[in-house]
Amino acid sequence: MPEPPDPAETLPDPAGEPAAEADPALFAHALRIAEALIFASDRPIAPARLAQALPPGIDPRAVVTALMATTAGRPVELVEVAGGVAFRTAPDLAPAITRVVEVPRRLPRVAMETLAIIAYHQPVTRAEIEEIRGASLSQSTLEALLEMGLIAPRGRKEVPGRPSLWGTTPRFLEQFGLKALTDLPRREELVSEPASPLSA
Amino acid sequence: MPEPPDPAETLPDPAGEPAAEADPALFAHALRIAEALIFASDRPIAPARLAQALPPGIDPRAVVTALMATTAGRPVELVEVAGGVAFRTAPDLAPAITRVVEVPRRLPRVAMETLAIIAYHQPVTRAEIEEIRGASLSQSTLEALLEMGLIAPRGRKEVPGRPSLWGTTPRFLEQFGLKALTDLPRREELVSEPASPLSA
Amino acid sequence: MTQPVLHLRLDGFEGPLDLLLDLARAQKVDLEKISIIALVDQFLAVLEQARRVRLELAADWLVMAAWLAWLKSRLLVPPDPEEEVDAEALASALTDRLAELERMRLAAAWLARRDQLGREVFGRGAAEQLRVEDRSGLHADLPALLQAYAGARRRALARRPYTPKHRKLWTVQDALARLGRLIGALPDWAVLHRFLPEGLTDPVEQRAALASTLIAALETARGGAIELQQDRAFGPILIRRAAPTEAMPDARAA
Repeated sequence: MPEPPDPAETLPDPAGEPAAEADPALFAHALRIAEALIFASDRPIAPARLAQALPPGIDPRAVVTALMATTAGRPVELVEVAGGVAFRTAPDLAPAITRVVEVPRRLPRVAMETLAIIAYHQPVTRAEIEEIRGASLSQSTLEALLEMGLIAPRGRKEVPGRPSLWGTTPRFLEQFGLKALTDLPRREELVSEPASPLSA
Repeated sequence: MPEPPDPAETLPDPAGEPAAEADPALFAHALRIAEALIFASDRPIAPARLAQALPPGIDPRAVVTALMATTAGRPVELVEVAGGVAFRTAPDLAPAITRVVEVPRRLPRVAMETLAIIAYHQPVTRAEIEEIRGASLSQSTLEALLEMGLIAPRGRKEVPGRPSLWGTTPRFLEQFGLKALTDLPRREELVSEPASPLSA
Repeated sequence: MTQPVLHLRLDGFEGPLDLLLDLARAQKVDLEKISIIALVDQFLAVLEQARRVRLELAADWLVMAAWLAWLKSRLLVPPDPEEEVDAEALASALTDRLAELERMRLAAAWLARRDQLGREVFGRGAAEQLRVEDRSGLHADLPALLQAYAGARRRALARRPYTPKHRKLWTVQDALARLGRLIGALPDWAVLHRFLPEGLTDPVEQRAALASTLIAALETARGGAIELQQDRAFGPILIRRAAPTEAMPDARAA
């Protein structure tokens, strides 16, 4: 006994006629159009937009349902996304087709200078870094260096406030291709400091 | 009697081993990867990029051949274009698609002629294009071709004034569905064509 | 009534070569076999008619007309062996130009007949991002680190002369008071540096404090409250509370 058509299915039919069995050849053609259109569109295709391209009398939702069934499990599947349907490559293939591109970050100047001062003056407090750079230092710069594993706390200085002392890490040596901190050129080779033997 | 493999077919095998039958499951997986990779991109995929994504030991050309065979006649077909492969909608579906997807305007005759001259005479200066056409070329025509990505500067000609040289781009090949510039008809073939296009 | 039509037609041509090609086609023969003389006559006739409609004509049309008239005259007279330019060669160069323009027209038409991307065939409209950016790496090398250090120091030092800093110098009185306070808790020899005030980072202030502390220590030692010891020149200066019960060989040395 044929079931009565689902009223919800017939709603989008512009002519309002009952959802008669579509001509199979016409439906196959509609499937072809839908596949090509969804492929070519730069955004998800909503049923209303799909209907514009389909032959009259074809229910776009029936076409979408059929297309979803045929592409399920295929390398490219029809999926519902915000605003309609779109083709997406199967998630299991992502590792094979994506290419990881290394985009190394560049350290901002303040961070680079802070790192260099820590390397040469460690263990050193934030106040001392500020003194050496002659400029104030934001906590976020230290935190960024800490997060990248280039510096680590080295206890606290026994002065009022007990500020943290900072030093470089093995990761720092690795990043700059150093075997040991003693591989760093001497400070005097880099910059001629005014005579201050006490600070040596 | 099985025929010996065509030597031309086996040549590109990087390992130089005989074109052994690949493991069918592995080959099927390679087909899935290739389909997803080519489908995901809006630009043609070069053989080298395809080979990167495929499991080792799989000949990318065998995969492309198989994929072309399975997608031939489908609404979205695999085609060779601009030195790679890409999926393209079947031309017979264009009328339905263009009801929904916006289509750019056709290039005016002047732009098409200029493009043809650049394609056949590249690298070529603007003055040389004007010489061939026997008419001055407006800057807007060159700019339109440039904006569409069909032409690109190819250095400068070492003559007084050092004018820019122009050539076509991979995008040009894509636009007209050409595998390479050698797909353009040879000059002799152009003249032997029917006389109808004179009025074009 | 034909004149305005002609006027409009001339405007429709893209330069003299365009018109010449059109006239050559009208001869309905292979471009290689066209009659240049007939072509010149037709071109001049068209131009003459156009000039009757309006006197001004673009310069390139007139240049072409003059050149063609000259070419025709050379073609009509028997070839002169003394002549530098060969009229036949010029005529064939013109034919070649027309043939090339014709070929480029055909090439443009060939391109125009092809299925074009975005018109007759379509590619993937919404490409998927296949690039995953790994930003965990760091772009920094040793030269950059050293440059940063040198740059920071140079700037800090350069700034100094312009912003003379108020120095709070550690006086001998300050040092005497501090020494007196700390000496009581001193169990054994301790280096003089330990008696410097804390928190001094400025090298000059550190040096001044060291000097005043040394003077204070000498003063206190003279009073007999402490002993001082230095094993060698520029060696560390040691301090301890005076122990009257002990023999003091070191005191002599100091």
